[in-house]
Amino acid sequence: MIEAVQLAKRYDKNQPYVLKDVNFKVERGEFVFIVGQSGAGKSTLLKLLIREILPTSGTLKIFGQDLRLMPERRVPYLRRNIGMVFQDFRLLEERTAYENVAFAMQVTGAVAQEIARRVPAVLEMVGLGDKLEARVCDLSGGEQQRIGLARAIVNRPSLILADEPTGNLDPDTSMEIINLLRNINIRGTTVLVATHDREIVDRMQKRVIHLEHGQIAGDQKKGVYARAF
Amino acid sequence: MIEAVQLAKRYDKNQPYVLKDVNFKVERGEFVFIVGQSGAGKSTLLKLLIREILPTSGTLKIFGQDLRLMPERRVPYLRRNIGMVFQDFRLLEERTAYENVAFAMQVTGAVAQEIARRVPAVLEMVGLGDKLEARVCDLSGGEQQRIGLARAIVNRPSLILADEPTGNLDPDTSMEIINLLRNINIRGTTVLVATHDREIVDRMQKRVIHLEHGQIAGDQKKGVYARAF
Amino acid sequence: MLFNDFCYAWKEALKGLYRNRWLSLASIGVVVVTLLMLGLFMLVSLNINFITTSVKDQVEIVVYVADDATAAEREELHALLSKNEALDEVRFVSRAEALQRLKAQLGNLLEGYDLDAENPLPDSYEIQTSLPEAVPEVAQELEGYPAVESVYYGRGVVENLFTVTNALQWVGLFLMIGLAITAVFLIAHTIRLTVYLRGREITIMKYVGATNWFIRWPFVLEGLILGFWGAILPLAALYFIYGAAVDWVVSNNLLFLNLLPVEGAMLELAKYLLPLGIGLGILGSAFSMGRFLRV
Amino acid sequence: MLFNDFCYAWKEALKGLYRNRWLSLASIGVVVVTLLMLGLFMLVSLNINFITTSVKDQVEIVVYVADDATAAEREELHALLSKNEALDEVRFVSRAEALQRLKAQLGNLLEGYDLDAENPLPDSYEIQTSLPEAVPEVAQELEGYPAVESVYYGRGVVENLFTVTNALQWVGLFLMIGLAITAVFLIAHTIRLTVYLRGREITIMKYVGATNWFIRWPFVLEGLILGFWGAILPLAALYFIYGAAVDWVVSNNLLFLNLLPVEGAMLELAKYLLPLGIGLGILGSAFSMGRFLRV
Ligand SMILES: Nc1ncnc2c1ncn2[C@@H]1O[C@H](COP(=O)(O)OP(=O)(O)OP(=O)(O)O)[C@@H](O)[C@H]1O
Ligand SMILES: Nc1ncnc2c1ncn2[C@@H]1O[C@H](COP(=O)(O)OP(=O)(O)OP(=O)(O)O)[C@@H](O)[C@H]1O
Ligand SMILES: [Mg+2]
Ligand SMILES: [Mg+2]
Repeated sequence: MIEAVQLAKRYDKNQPYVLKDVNFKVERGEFVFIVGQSGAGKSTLLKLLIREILPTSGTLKIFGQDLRLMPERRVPYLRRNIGMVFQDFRLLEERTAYENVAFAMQVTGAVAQEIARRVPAVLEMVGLGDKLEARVCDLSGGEQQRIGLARAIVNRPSLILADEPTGNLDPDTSMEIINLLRNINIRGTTVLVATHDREIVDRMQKRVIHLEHGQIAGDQKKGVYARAF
Repeated sequence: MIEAVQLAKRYDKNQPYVLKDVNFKVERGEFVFIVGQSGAGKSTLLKLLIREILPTSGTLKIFGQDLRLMPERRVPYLRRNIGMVFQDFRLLEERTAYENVAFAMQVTGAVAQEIARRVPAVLEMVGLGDKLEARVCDLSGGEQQRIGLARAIVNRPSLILADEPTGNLDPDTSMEIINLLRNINIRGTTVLVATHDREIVDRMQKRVIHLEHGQIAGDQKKGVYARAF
Repeated sequence: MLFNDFCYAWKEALKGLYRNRWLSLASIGVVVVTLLMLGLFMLVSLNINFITTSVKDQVEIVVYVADDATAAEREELHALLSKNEALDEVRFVSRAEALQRLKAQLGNLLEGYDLDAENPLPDSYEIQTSLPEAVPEVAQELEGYPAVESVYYGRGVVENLFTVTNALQWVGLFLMIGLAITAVFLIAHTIRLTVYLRGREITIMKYVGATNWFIRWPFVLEGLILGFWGAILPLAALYFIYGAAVDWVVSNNLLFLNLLPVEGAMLELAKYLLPLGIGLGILGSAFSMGRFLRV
Repeated sequence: MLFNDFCYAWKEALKGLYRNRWLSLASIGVVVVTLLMLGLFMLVSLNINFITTSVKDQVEIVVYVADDATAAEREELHALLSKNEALDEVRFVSRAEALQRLKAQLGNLLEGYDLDAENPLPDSYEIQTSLPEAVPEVAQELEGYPAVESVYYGRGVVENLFTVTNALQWVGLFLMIGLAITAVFLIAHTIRLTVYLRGREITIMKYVGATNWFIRWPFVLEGLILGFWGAILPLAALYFIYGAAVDWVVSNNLLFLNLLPVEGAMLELAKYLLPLGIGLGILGSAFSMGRFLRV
């Protein structure tokens, strides 16, 4: 599903590498946590996976395709197969929760009925069944984050990337969200979660990739949030 | 320092109250956590305190002044006495970390030397000593959050409001940041932190105000992050 | 594009215009005022061209026949003038007719003089030409004929007239091109700013997996609507303004101001303004988005 | 404002212009092209006024003295004409002088006639007036005098001329006001959009405790710089364009096109364009921020 070989990234020639010598593989159906200090390169790794940015060197394959060789016009189709929760949410501020989630379906050419059926259901799942018509800018931080999650899962993508999806959620809601992701994962979807939430990582007992200063410092099968050394 | 009496807030006539019957008092030099589910009204309470929004009813006094009676032109001077870390950061995206923090000093009319001395020191304190000249939009989520914190403390305000200041930080960095706030608090600054971070709240053993659906559901002197009932 | 997507794009375009309604109105405003100015100027310019052409058409050559010319020479001159294709209308004015005219002009001043007895005036030809620019040349040629005493065509004045009308036409063309470029710049810039204000939105759509054209279509349609109204409104305004101007000229009997007919002029304007407005609306929207789509 | 804050505001303004340099250039571009158009139009309008005024000044009244008027009546007419303040220049043309002129005009056509013996022409006065509009009235008044045979002033043509020149001046004024409003709208809208693009920034500054004026000053100074350059550049361009036009008129001996002198015209323009550009830059910036400052 995902394969990184000697992956490296720096944003600028004059700056140090943000990711370096990154090698890992994620199989279909896995559930992986990516942890690491602030600035370790977690978001950079996820941005590489949706081809928001390009690797500086090394190869990164996803769905069997090399991202560096992927032509510009294929990128939208790649992104439709990936549901991403962004650390900074990236919602259409002036539109409603419903519109934001519906938009992700519209781009795939889904029919109106299907959209009208699924969007409320998904928003209900993340606990926003009563906020369908609220504009994003009128919602609380945690509510916005959950719209981002709803948008990521609404198309039933085969890969979900979640960057800090519980950063603005209380522990109970966080657990609900993670269980939601776990349930989706059980039905076959691959899930990568970049997180700082020690409680969740420790409870879930899933694979944990630990990034330290842009390098992989640990990759445990049933890991916990702790230094790998 | 802060006194809320029957404080209530709703954003719109047609919508339910977001805060209701809120009564509490915070004395000079206290350290208070505000916890509660996503959407409970924590951010709304903090926004009321910097007069981003006005109460619908009830009184809210800060530094002895009633916020509903405060004239428009006094608001900037109120805000200079409050250091606020926003949940959505609110940084000047196109400017550097240095410029963002320096701006908060410039508005108070600080002299250039003082700015040049204090800004790097404060950024060093939050662990961004090497990112002074990086533009905000080129920084990681956690780094941005720490710039927001640096900006909040640089003027040595008598009140610090922090909305989810560790949401994008790993547990170690989070502890450092909270200890930083604790140290500032020890020197006499009042600190209010809205947070979801159970670990931090439990460790700190400070006063915890628990909001539930806009109402105070608990107010413990040496509290923990748990339901108060 | 599928029908489904087509409906979606139209709905989004209308929603977009409504969501940013003040901005939309202001953008239409910009297009309206720029095209109104361009249109006004085009009208003035078209009419100046038209008037100067008709003024030039009134340039006349008068050929005075020498008193001592033989009948044969006169015949030759007549034949030459009649078959010269550059000359539109050749009218013979006998000395008797000329005397009548002089009397009419001078009125009773000549009363009591019996000029008829020994008429001092020569025969002449009054010539209208379809090529007013050729007048000086034709005049010079005619002066060479033996039957010709002298040729009169307002030497100097005519040359000045041509210099001025040519200059007017060139300046008009130059200004029109300048104004058109200005209009293009102003409209394109406004539409670009309007799109920039929504840059974040565009970028986010791209991150969710929208193709460039899926994002572009609603903007292009918005641009089309903006451009369409931005062109129609000034056309309507110009129709009334120009109609009023023509009425005013007629009602004041200023018929020497020979204005273009309203319908023809408006069609001519529409031919330029509509494509300009709509084209700029569409292209402006489509191309301003480039930098936001590249993510 | 303290000196410290003043320096800060200027530094911020320059930084702001540089940070958004493409936007700044485009905004200057908008101001330049709108003021260039307005300026061009003002130049044309000023000159049309000037030319029509000088054309009108050339309107002349000719008063023909009745042959049978008594010496007393003639005296009276002369006195009246001389002391009428509306009449600028009154010149007596004796019948002898008039005959000389006629001969010169008709040339050799009158050869052989001894008109001197019995001159058919009357005495006359040629009158220039400083109030061309009053000509028809003055003429009517003069016709009432016993010594006056008839009054000639190009009846009809003069009235038409006045209708047209008045209309030109009114249309010019109307268009100028329209164009000025357009310029104000275009410039203000562009500056507003430029400010809107930075709306988030402004709001954030407010949340950090900046006063409205602390935020406004740099924007106001940016607006001042934009407006200043946006007015200076078209003035410079117009100086060259108009200079070239005047040179062209002179070099083509089209002296009947009596254009305003370059320096005077440019000063007149600068008097309007500079305050307009700078004023709009400043006010546009200052007021566009309103909605972002209200937080
Ligand atoms: N656009 C960019 N240009 C330059 N440097 C960048 C850019 N984005 C990120 N960086 C730098 O790269 C490093 C890694 O950033 P990244 O966002 O991947 O961190 P992260 O692990 O997600 O951190 P956090 O937990 O704080 O979100 C940081 O030091 C950051 O300053
Ligand atoms: N501007 C607004 N207009 C209307 N409703 C709003 C607005 N801002 C917030 N709300 C609503 O008020 C409620 C409380 O919001 P608030 O931001 O205070 O929650 P919070 O406790 O900070 O939640 P979180 O932990 O998710 O940040 C939410 O249900 C939210 O939808
Ligand atoms: Mg990150
Ligand atoms: Mg909140």
